[in-house]
Amino acid sequence: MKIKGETTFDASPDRVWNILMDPEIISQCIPGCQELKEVSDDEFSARLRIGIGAVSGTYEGTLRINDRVPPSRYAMVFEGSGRGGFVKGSGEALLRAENGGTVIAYDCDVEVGGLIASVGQRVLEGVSTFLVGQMFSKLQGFAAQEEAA
Amino acid sequence: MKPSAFEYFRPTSIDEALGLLERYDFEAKVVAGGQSLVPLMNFRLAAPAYLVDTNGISDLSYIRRTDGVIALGAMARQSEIEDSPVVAESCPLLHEATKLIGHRTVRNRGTIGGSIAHADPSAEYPTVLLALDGEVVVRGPAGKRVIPARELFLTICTTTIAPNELLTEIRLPVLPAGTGSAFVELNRRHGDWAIVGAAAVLTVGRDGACSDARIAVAGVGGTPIRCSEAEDILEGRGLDETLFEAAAERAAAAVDPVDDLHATADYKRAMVKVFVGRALTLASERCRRMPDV
Amino acid sequence: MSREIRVTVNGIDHVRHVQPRKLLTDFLREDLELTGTHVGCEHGVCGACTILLNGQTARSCLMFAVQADGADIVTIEGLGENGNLTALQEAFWANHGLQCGFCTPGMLMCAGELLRRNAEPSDHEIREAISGVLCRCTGYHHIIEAVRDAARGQVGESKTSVPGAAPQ
Amino acid sequence: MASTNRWVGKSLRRKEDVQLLTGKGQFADDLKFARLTHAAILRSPYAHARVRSVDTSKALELAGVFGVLTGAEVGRLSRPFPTGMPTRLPYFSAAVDKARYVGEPVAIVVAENRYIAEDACELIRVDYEALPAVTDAEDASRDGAPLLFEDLGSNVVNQRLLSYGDVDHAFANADVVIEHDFKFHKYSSTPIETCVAVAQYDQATGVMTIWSNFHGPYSLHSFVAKGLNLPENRLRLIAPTDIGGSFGIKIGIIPYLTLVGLAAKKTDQTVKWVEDRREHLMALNSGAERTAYYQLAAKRDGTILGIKAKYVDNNGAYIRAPEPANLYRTTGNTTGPYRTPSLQIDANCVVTNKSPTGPNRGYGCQQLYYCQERMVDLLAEKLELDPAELRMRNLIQPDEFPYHTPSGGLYDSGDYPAAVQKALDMADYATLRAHQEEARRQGRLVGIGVATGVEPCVSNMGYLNIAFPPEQRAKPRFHGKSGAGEAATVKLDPMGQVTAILGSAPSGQGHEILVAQVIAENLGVSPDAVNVVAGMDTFTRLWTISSGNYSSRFASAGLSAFAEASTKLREKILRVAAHRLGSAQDQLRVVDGKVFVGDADEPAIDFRGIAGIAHWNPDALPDGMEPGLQVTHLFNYTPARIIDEKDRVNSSNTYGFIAEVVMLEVDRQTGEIEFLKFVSVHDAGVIVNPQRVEGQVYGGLVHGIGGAMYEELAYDEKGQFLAGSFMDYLCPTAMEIPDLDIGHVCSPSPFSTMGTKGCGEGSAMTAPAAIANAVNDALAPMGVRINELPLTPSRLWTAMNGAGATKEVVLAERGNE
Repeated sequence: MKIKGETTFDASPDRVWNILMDPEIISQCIPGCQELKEVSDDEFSARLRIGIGAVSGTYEGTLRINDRVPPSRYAMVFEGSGRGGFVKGSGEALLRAENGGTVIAYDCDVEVGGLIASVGQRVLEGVSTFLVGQMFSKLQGFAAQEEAA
Repeated sequence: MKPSAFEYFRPTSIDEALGLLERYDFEAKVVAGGQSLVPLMNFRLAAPAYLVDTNGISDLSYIRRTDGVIALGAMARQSEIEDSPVVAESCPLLHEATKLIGHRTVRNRGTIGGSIAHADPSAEYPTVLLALDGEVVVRGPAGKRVIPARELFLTICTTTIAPNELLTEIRLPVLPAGTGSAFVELNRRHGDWAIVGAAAVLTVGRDGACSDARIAVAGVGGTPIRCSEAEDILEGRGLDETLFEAAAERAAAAVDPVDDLHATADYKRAMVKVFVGRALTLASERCRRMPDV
Repeated sequence: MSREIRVTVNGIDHVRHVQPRKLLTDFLREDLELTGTHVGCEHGVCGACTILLNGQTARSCLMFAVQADGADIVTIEGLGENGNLTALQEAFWANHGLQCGFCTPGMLMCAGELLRRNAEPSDHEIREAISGVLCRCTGYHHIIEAVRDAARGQVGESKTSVPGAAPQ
Repeated sequence: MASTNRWVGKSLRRKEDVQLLTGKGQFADDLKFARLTHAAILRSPYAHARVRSVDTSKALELAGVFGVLTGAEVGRLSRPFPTGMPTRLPYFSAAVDKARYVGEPVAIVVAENRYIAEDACELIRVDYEALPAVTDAEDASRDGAPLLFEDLGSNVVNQRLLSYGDVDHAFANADVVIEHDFKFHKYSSTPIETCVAVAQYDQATGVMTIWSNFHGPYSLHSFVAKGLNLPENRLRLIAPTDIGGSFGIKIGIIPYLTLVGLAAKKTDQTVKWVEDRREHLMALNSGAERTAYYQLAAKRDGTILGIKAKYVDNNGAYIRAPEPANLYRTTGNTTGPYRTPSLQIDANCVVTNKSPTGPNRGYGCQQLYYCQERMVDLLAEKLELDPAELRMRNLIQPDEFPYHTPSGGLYDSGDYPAAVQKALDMADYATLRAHQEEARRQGRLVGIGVATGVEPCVSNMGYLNIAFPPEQRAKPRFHGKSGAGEAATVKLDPMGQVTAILGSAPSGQGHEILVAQVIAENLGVSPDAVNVVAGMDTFTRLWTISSGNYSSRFASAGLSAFAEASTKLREKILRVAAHRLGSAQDQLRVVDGKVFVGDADEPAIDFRGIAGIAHWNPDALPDGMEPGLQVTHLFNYTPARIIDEKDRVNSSNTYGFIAEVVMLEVDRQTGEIEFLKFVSVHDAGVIVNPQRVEGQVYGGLVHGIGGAMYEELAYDEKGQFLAGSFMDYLCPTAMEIPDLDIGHVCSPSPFSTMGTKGCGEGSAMTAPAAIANAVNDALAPMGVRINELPLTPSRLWTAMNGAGATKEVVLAERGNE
């Protein structure tokens, strides 16, 4: 499954970059994130509780940030698993200044495996899009705060 | 495929149910007809620790018409709605949509409240609620509140009803004379979730012009979608096929469906046009057949 | 923690203790040893587990046994009277309305409900009434014929007659 | 004996039905056992992954858990299953070191009940190392593709180039050669009863008993024994009287018989495993996907001269017996009903990270006829001939039977032109074409499809050897195979009652009533008086290596065995009676279990009296006659010969025929298909019970419609399985099926005892072809063709709107001069 899109922030690329690289903020923006621990400079371990309607599950996994080029691009690799199966993927985020703000173009290749994939395909893409949207809208909130501060 | 263990409660009153929901919050789930929740539990996609069964609450299964509104208790069974002369007469859209839900056996257990609270974007009832600008009544720790349809659905299977709230009633307006409605849907197999569903409600005034148009579609987003721009094309105009086509086209342009196993996004978008068009044609035929006010 | 439930099944009252998560299907099949109700999908699509719950068809895989507390249930074992087949069962027999017999409980329940609601169903209505039950053997034709015959009270000898029989 | 048929040919009601209609059937999950425990299987969520470790400690701590068996233990306790081809694959009943498809068993838990067993599965921690997966057979065939079995160096695990007749000559001398490629998708039969296995190991005797709805072929008994590491005479397989459908798919249960057996042995419990629907869809069995490249050479008048085809079969992660037979089961009937003199097949069996394949109603034939019948239509289009007329020109003629096909098939009997003509007449073909023309003038997309197929019945085990090249088969240590036997036991019990014992493990086809009819006919008793014992027990029944319920063999092989057995029993009954009465045997008549001498009105003796002599008083028998009245007949077909050095083999024994005419309309707006006419004509030889045949025809047809339009075991490109529920794997309901007009012609088989043939697979083989032809005909005015299945509304709409369609390539078109 491809998760691909663009989202705009009312903040400079430097600020957006700092937000994206701040585990404290990220942990508050990832939907259902219960814990995000920095294992090393580039690697984080996470526990997420994701719930959509009656369907919910706890996922544990890791996120690795690669190829950081501040404030314009980074790549990531993530994987996690839980009762509903596993999620595994990699992607890239590109930041560019535009109209005084920042546009993030993201492009992830995600594999959702196991139970959810086999019985939930009808809603999988919609749910993913929703979760990503939710995360960005929280991040945008932080960016606005920072800008105001 | 057996569900995880849970603790089971069968409250006999709304207050008792609310007490349980307050106590267990996110860990609790309400089961009404169980036709969507129990499959999820059997697959272990859903594993609530506490199950609050509202089938023991006796005063939630009414169907009443009062003051231009049909009020349905959340536990009104779909088969009761299907068989209800009140619904057939006062809300033909609900009647027509009901017959498209699954199969009779599913409708015997399934409830209108369960379907709306479950908020499957392909389901009929959320689409009807949105098309008719209905509202739902929920009870919670702070008492009763009324949520208009447009503020109810957030995304797939997610509504603005809080975990400690209970949906108790669905209210649908009785539409004026001169109104025709239609619910049509496309599925690969009878009784399945709609690939695309379309509800249309048209009211024609004495002057022959459309005084009110409502269009909602199912299956092409995270929630049912109201097609306001398409409605604008129709309102205040004399209805004809050309106009319907323009409205249907506008509806299709406004949705952003995704690919799934059964249909591509492009196909779904095209089918929004086809089925909105069909719903409009059918609805307008029906409103013309209605006797003059 | 198990709970006590009281159910009437095929006219017999039972009091049993069940775990809340026990599906009604499993309760009927295991606790009451009524194995005529079949399990085909456990997610409410195939219809093989259909029973009558307080007079209406219901999928017993989509209910927990605890939810049936106080209910009056009829399973396929309870359909006939005094050991006789019902007209519908007779019609299934005469019309070859079953092959492996696994979907048959669901078919009988749904077709029976149709005939109680509609004494003279059209073929379309018959198809619709049984469309919530999947059958992989019969291709449905003989089932539709059986329901049609039962509705018309025309249950008799097998009617099929095609050439090709035994030029020995 | 009675000279006219009193019972054969009549639509008698089934003996099976009253039990089933009253909920008293005995299916595998209904059997009762003392102290039963329940298993759940933990399965790989990865399409391809190394299993680094499996930690079962938390699961074992859970109250109510008796034990866990992991894949690694399976590797130690078991031996790999035999593979019916030169390449050996390490196939075990669970993932030993690598998981190769989503749903492959990784561990099995035994617990007090299924609920707890599933709880325990959630507590097992498996450390997987995900590996790149490959799902497409052609991708998997390419260099550099991820390898499922590194040691083999390739995912193409069996490959044969089969040539029959002078195909080069045919193509060199053709007026026209057309080329087209096709994709046939992965789907199943999904019987409503899933698989069930109950295993019990007796430490004292070393006997493993497994009750299951496995219905044969019982040649696979030896596979299970090998998997269990047991001598075959310590493995007892028992099937209950009722099996809730299979259509071939349940043959895929064999690894589970092993896995559950090993779990029972390890935990020393009686262990039951009931496959759930998700497991069934994800991991049991399916028909093979096929990508096919076809070339067809013909004369300008439409005479087909030769076919060259390349099959690339996607057999999933392991080659599970009887695979790779999807490639080879059809060998004898590859040319279908046509007089095609030459043929070349490049057959490729490829492993990928999908679930393993196996027999699925029609086994190999739906893939074959879908491609071939599309080619015939494309040829008709090319030559501007009517597709029905083109078929008529190429059909084998009635005076050519028994007919030898170039690939070794020996078609027993048939009148193909009569059957096709009957289908055309029933459909009123000329009128349909006129209606179509009228509809097209109105801008409607109406199409007519014709398809024919030869229906192979009763597989000859000899075809299994095609997987081996001739030079390997010629080696002295090579064990060739042949035969298509079946066993039947008929007894006159001590008080004169008749009992018949099946070896065919029926799954709903009505074997009991058919056997009763045949025995009633031969013995002169009422079918009601015959007790037919269904089910199977490999310890106590007499069975042949090919016994079982598959390849449409019962009406042909099974009834032949019973006809022979009951004839032998009649002989003995009459000999005893003649001896007792002092009459000549040919003076005796039997009516309703009573023996009459000459024209006498009063019986001279009845079966009870005869049984009294044979069982209770053998001293009164003719000299040298064995006591008792029990006959077991082992029937075999003489044409079930071993493969020859030129790869020719008569892959089946009796061959039925199907002709179908379909008219349908495609909704231009939505791509939905509406059937306007569906005619299906069958030649199943002599029909013992017409209603049973009709039931098979309807069932096969709806399965064919399911395959053509609805059913697909879909995967994503990473190998994730997407159709794990009946919400996404769409079986047609009563609302989706057309009205069907069925017709019959009867060409008695000279090889079966009563002239019967099989009819169990039937339209499942041809309906996809007929529907695809009709859809393509409907879309022809738009210049659109579709070479993929299933024909979903979305796919048709996409094709009509400019993508997803293909054009055939005309390779060569030469003048005659």
